[in-house]
Amino acid sequence: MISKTSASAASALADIPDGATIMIGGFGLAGQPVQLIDALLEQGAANLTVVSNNAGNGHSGLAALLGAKRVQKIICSFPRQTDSHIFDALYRAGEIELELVPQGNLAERIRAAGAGIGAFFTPTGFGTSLAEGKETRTINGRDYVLEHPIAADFALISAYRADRLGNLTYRKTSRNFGPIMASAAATTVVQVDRIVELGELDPEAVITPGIFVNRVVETGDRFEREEWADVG
Amino acid sequence: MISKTSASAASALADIPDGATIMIGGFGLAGQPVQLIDALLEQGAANLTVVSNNAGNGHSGLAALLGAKRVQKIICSFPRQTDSHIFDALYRAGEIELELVPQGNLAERIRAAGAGIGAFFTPTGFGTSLAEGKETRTINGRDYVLEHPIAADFALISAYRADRLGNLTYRKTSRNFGPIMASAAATTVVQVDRIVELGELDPEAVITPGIFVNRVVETGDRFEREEWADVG
Amino acid sequence: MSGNSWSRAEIAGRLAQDIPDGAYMNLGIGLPTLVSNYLPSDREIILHTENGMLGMGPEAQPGEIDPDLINAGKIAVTELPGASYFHHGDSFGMMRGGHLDLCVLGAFQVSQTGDLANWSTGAPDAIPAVGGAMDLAIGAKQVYVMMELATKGGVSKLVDTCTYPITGIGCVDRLYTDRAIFELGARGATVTELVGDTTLNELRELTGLALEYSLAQEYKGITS
Amino acid sequence: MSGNSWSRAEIAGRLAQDIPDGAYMNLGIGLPTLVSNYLPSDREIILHTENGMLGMGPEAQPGEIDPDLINAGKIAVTELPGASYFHHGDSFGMMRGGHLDLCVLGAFQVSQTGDLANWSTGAPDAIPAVGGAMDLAIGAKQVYVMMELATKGGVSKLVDTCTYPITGIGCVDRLYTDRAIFELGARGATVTELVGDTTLNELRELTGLALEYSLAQEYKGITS
Repeated sequence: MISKTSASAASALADIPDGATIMIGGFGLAGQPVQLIDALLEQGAANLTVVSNNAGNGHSGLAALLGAKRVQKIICSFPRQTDSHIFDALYRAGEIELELVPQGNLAERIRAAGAGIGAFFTPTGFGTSLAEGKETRTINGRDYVLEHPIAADFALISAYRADRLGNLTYRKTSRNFGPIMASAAATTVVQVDRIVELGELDPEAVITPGIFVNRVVETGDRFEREEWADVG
Repeated sequence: MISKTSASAASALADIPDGATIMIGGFGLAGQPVQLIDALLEQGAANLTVVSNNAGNGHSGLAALLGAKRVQKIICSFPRQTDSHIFDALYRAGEIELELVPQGNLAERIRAAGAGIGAFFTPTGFGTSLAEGKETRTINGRDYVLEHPIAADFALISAYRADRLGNLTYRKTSRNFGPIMASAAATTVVQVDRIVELGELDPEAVITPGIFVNRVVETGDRFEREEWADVG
Repeated sequence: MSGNSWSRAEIAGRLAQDIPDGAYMNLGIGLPTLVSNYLPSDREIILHTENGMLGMGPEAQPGEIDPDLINAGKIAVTELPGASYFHHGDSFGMMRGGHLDLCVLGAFQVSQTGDLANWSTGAPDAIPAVGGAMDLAIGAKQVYVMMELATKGGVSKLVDTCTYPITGIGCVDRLYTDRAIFELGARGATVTELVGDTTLNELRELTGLALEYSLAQEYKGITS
Repeated sequence: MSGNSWSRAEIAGRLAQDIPDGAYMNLGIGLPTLVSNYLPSDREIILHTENGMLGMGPEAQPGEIDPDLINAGKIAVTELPGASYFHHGDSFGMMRGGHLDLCVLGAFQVSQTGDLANWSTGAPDAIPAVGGAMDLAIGAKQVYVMMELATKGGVSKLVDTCTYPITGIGCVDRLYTDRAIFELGARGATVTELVGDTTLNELRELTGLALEYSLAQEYKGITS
């Protein structure tokens, strides 16, 4: 019987090697796999390349991973935030490499890796400094830049419900990068509030089919966490 | 107040001109927008280019449209079926143009049109006669063919439920080409069993957001049709 | 309005009048968010947020804050009936594919042919960040920019050629400012509305552009 | 088994033994569908159908036929607990992206380096149709072909170079036939199992290939 359940975040991440490329889901705090990031910090893998929309907030989560000097390169769209102090300092000191990618190109490059597309022409960024040196082409009168897939060794994402096959549902805008990152990594690890019985998820409403998921860690009901006090 | 409801299939298709490119959803009979195809036949537009996975079964629906000589070109993956007599005869007589596209490239080209991708490199078909004359490229050791988007003037699709904003859900494998075709046409017309009140569709389970839908025609409960006698 | 200029709220209010009923719209973070306060109550306008939602409602009030329900500025928002959620791949496909009727953005500079500069000041010590700016710039049937026409130092932000790093080429259709409304295009900028007692000559002097006045073109975003 | 060859059912049964527990698998229409009758009961194998479903169950029986629930061969099927549905874009992305562990296909011809010909006989008067054949050929970590080794006229379908129009280059990993099982690859075909009293020399004579025998390589499809 297939069971993708891992006993703990630690055991789910035990085999991440130094130098791995790791996608981390989330847009700001929504959908950020906080427990998995904490476990990755604990686990100790270094020289990581991280693919994530942002570059960490405050001093916890991804920011803490950066602060511990585990990340040599980050591929993201929006590192600068009001509380991205740790990234800002590393970047100014030249201690972290940044590949800045427009958000939609980031999403499409991740999607392309998951869908077996070798490269694609996108209009986003054409004529800007972020497209410098990239191949361009005019197709039917519109100008495009050629962009290549971004794949990862591991994806760490957060979802709402899972079953033992790894089928996933999400909640509201915390869905964000989860489904495409799950498709683009050799090994996808998911934290979910609750693992439900097979058959409880509506097959019409499964957002990430289990084929994209390797390991699921149950991390408990989000509504019981402090920051959720407001949700009815 | 936005309402995308059309009073009838006839009124929803009234403005389709001769020479239009029309996507028609469905895989075999599942998801085929039968009432819309019948209305298109009635409407009379000619010299159409049709984009659809198959080229009609038996003597009704798409086959009838072909039989009435309304279609000058069809872009599809699998025209030959045990009961594709009408297409077969037209093709042998040289009275219909065929662009044969591997099914996954057909789907991805439709998706590309909807997602604003100018062209993409796909591994499917490389080295085969269906890729003859097309640009190729080796990327990271794998061989790819460059394929371009397929857009349409109209998409005719079938879904299960809609609300007045055109949000759609589907049912089982009848989902097939619906969501991508809805995204790739200037005007998308949908037949659904029932139009429900705003708020009745779960926002997490909407498959086609209303932004992709222009007109919705209510065609009645599929379970009451003869061919559905078997469904409990 | 004080004499010959609008407040930011007045720019937002004026722009809101030009949003047609039934429009699918994205409001960029910052200044454009103001527009949501002035949507005409007799029109149904559907808001898109690029982090994966259509049917976004107003900002969440205390008691309705849900950490899973935020907008692109990472502010807690609400959900309206008829909303839907989707992932980032689909959300940016929706934008890139030209399905949004309208996008409203802020800017550092806009050129008279519609080039937009709003993602980077080009300062060498700045932490770079682009987010969805370049996708929004090309990702709607119509792109409107709202900004003050001049910097605090009195330098025009509507220019012949952008000096800041650009976000997109020829992508801005209309420019709403505190002094005037402009239509932009391959043939340059045209003034379509003057604020208060602002004159064409004042605008010519400020911008250094050979501006003319013309009635606004009919809105061409929404199709049936 | 009769003497030195397997029936189609026996080929399917033998192939089914090589499908590991937990595999995500697509069975091509026609002959490969037989494999679903022989899946080992102690393994959980998840079937994909390219028209948009994972977790496909057995063919529907009278009383459970649902016109909305069909497989790629347009035959009514059933849904197992844990199933999911998706559109054609996502379904073929799943295949093209290499997420399926295994795909089983039929063939007109297979070359010793794994070229596949199964979509067209090249006959000038034939109605062409390709469907998902070319996507399936490149769309799994492992591609297995099952077929009779020779045509009814006694001509080998395992060949040095395909003469029929090809479906994909170098895409077949294993070939299950009524006479033997082969591994295919850049260095040619290797016999890994002989059926009944079939000899290597018989196979060499039939195929015209310099075949050797070797133990099968370990299955490399499933990763944790």
